[in-house]
Amino acid sequence: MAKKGYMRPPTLLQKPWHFCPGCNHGIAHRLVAEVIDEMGLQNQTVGVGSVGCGVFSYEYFNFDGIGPSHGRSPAVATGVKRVLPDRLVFTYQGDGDLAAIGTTEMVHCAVRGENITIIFINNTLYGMTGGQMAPTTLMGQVTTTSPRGRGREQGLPFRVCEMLATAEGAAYVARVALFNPAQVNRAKKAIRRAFETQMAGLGFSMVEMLSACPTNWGLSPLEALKYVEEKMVPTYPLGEFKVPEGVK
Amino acid sequence: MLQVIESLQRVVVVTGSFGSGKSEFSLNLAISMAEEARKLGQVIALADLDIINPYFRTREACALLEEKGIKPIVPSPEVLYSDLPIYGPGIHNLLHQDDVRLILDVGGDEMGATALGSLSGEISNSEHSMVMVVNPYRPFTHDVAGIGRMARGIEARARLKIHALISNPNLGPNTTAEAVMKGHHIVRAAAAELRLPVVGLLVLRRFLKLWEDRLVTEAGSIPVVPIDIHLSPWWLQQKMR
Amino acid sequence: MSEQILMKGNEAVAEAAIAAGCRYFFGYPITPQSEILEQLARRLPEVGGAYVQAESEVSAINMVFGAAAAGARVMTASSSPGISLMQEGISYIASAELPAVIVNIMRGAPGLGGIHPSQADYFQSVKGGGHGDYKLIVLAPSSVQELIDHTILAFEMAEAYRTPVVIFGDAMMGQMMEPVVIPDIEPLPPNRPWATTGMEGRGPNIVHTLYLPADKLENHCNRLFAKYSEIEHNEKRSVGYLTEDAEILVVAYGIMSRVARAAVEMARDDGIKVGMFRPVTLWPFPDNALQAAARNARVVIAAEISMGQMIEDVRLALGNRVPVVLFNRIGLVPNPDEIYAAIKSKAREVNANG
Amino acid sequence: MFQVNFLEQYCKGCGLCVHFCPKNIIVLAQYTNDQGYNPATINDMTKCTGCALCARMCPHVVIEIVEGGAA
Repeated sequence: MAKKGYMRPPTLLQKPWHFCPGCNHGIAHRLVAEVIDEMGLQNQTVGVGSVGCGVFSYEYFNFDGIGPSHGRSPAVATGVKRVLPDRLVFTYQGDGDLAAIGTTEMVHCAVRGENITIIFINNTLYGMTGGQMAPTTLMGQVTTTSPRGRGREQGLPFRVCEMLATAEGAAYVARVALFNPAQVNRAKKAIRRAFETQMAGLGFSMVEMLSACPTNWGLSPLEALKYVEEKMVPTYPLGEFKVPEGVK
Repeated sequence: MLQVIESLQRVVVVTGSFGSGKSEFSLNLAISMAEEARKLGQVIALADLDIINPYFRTREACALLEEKGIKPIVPSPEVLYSDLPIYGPGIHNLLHQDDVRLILDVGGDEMGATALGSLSGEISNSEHSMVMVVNPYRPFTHDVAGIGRMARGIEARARLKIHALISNPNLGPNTTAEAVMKGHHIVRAAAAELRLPVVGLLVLRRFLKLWEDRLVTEAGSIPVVPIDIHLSPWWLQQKMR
Repeated sequence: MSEQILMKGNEAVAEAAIAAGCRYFFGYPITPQSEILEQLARRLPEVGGAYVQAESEVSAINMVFGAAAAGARVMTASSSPGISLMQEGISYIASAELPAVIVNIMRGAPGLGGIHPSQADYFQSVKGGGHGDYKLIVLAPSSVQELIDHTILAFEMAEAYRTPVVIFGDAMMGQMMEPVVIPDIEPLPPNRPWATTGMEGRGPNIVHTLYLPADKLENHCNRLFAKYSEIEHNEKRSVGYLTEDAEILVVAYGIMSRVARAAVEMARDDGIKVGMFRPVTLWPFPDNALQAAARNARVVIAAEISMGQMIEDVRLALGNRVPVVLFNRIGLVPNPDEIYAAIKSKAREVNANG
Repeated sequence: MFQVNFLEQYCKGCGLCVHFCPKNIIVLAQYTNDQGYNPATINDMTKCTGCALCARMCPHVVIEIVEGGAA
């Protein structure tokens, strides 16, 4: 590849997304594909999807994929990884899938130090089912099931990275965002580190991506990026919460 | 069984692998003791210490024990058939009453023996014999090495020493005289390795009737003890077809 | 190991799985099946496999899903309340057409119930359990040796039909000890060109259960049911005992068939023309064989440790031709005397009606 | 000299590339693609520096950039 310039990663199949205009899922998919190609792991990867807007991830990636039930991806990935310990095994999950129905599976995957990676797309709501409140919905945020804005009675935002970083089995935990090119570059680096953590056999890794959902937020794609930067980041601070010695 | 009883101290701790026949031996032992005890004014108590596996435990034979004048030490009725890790009350007291012969039927394997650990200090201070029932037709005690591992594991968890082995070689309803003798050899070899005596060879009463002469000759100085089955229903004891 | 050995049902299932080439087990402790976990936790690392204790049965069955998708021969085991938690995953495994073996050592239910022997999960596994149109092969062994043989058979069937297979035991079968022989077989490694193992040398393999277009969904279900017809054609299994001239037929499976058989022998000694029919596969239910076994029957007794579940399949198979009555106990395995008494009383009725 | 290729039929006209282009050379076309969106396009390719910020932010992986003219 030229020093400058940009080519579509070969691991991403050439087909149109189902994602809405400006949806950050597309950026996240592309970053995962780029890292897998750069690490030369296309033939050694098993991707585990989820239920939510990321449900068709296996249709877009050009590697082996599994579509599991809602929230159970970390358990499914555990089964795959125990059988194929030398493969790159990752899950791709949204905040409803991971932080609500799949909390148990995610927590214990980290607690066991399962040598897999979770790519976690946090867009503060259930995108697929029409924008209902999620555990990650911001205080005051209006969703179809918090019509007056999320208040105390609907609970408080759930910071997954901070929690999982306390698990001894978690080796790499980072939160990144996708609201400008610099952040996108950082996000890619985090995915790379997470996958390197796994391939070095160092334990559980997770990258949370703060991700825009223009359609359900009722914002233009550009306004949605600003919303991530101005509204989400204060609640969900960016950074690496845990980095193993081996990948620093 | 009388010879076996004579070789044992006042408190008898019965251990062994899962399914070795501990509970059936404990019941048979208690029933034999009870026949003698009536003459001597002794009390026989049988405590079910099996907190690991909630099936086929001595507690299922309470009615039989009471009928024979044996005091069953089991959890209260509400939790009798639960899988809660509970054993009956009063064991501590009984350990130190000179006029009580106490049998402790312990859970299987080293896991089951763990429950003894909490009582090991008090058991050590009482006149006791700890025996390990061995059936060499059970998977983890099928050879000398396996029996040795089991014995050491039980001793470590129970924090008590095994004093003797009880040989219980059988294949349930498919037992043959040859199987008994072959198995008994393995138990004796293991005992020699462990420097422990074998104080009894257990044989199902209906089989012993058929093979008594052969087995007694084979067993030499080791008493051959007839055993009745109390915990498994008769229709399961029929020969497999 | 081809000598006789004395094993508990639960231990036997674990050893049989290893003999069948299963190297992966995912489970969660529950009485009365925990020895399966304990045994495999000890044994699988010795044979180069992995045992993972999941945080719940929900996770365990999804680990099974992942391991099966990755091409492994895999098993889980639980008991009634735990099997309830697995239903979601079982529906997905059936839909994704993954081979897997699920052992249910049943205990008294509903709710937390008790830890007593039970056969009350018949509807759950034979008629449904999870959502959607699917079937499970359900095997009902009646001895520790059969637990071994059926565990091995279950892996073969799961592999041949790419479908989950359920093995029914109960608290008594899991705990009772019987002499057995573990067959010395050399299972072939799983042959699964469709597995998600990393795509070296081929295009991507996808294991999924989502069919959004209506026509694709319909095709998928039709394909599943074509497979189920094939299973119904090939795999109905049953055992008859003294059915030839039987005017009274006792139908029972699992541990209850052992009791029923003893009761039938007692009644035969009295000269009563009674036989026993034992379904070995509960799905596919051996309806043709039952019809043949009941051809001289004037009354059929369905004996179950439930409030009456299998009896519905007995009635479906026999229609209105012969009355089908229930003998049942809950919370225990009855003594043969009780079924014997039921047979006697039916024999009197049959004779009275000439 | 760079050539920016837009996979027009995949573009959903979200405009993120338009916003993040430091040279302000990307626009949304007047016409629509098969999906009904106004696809992104560049009229004056000579001003492209090949920074690829547009491609980096494109959520639909529409943009490829090659150095040295038409590919």
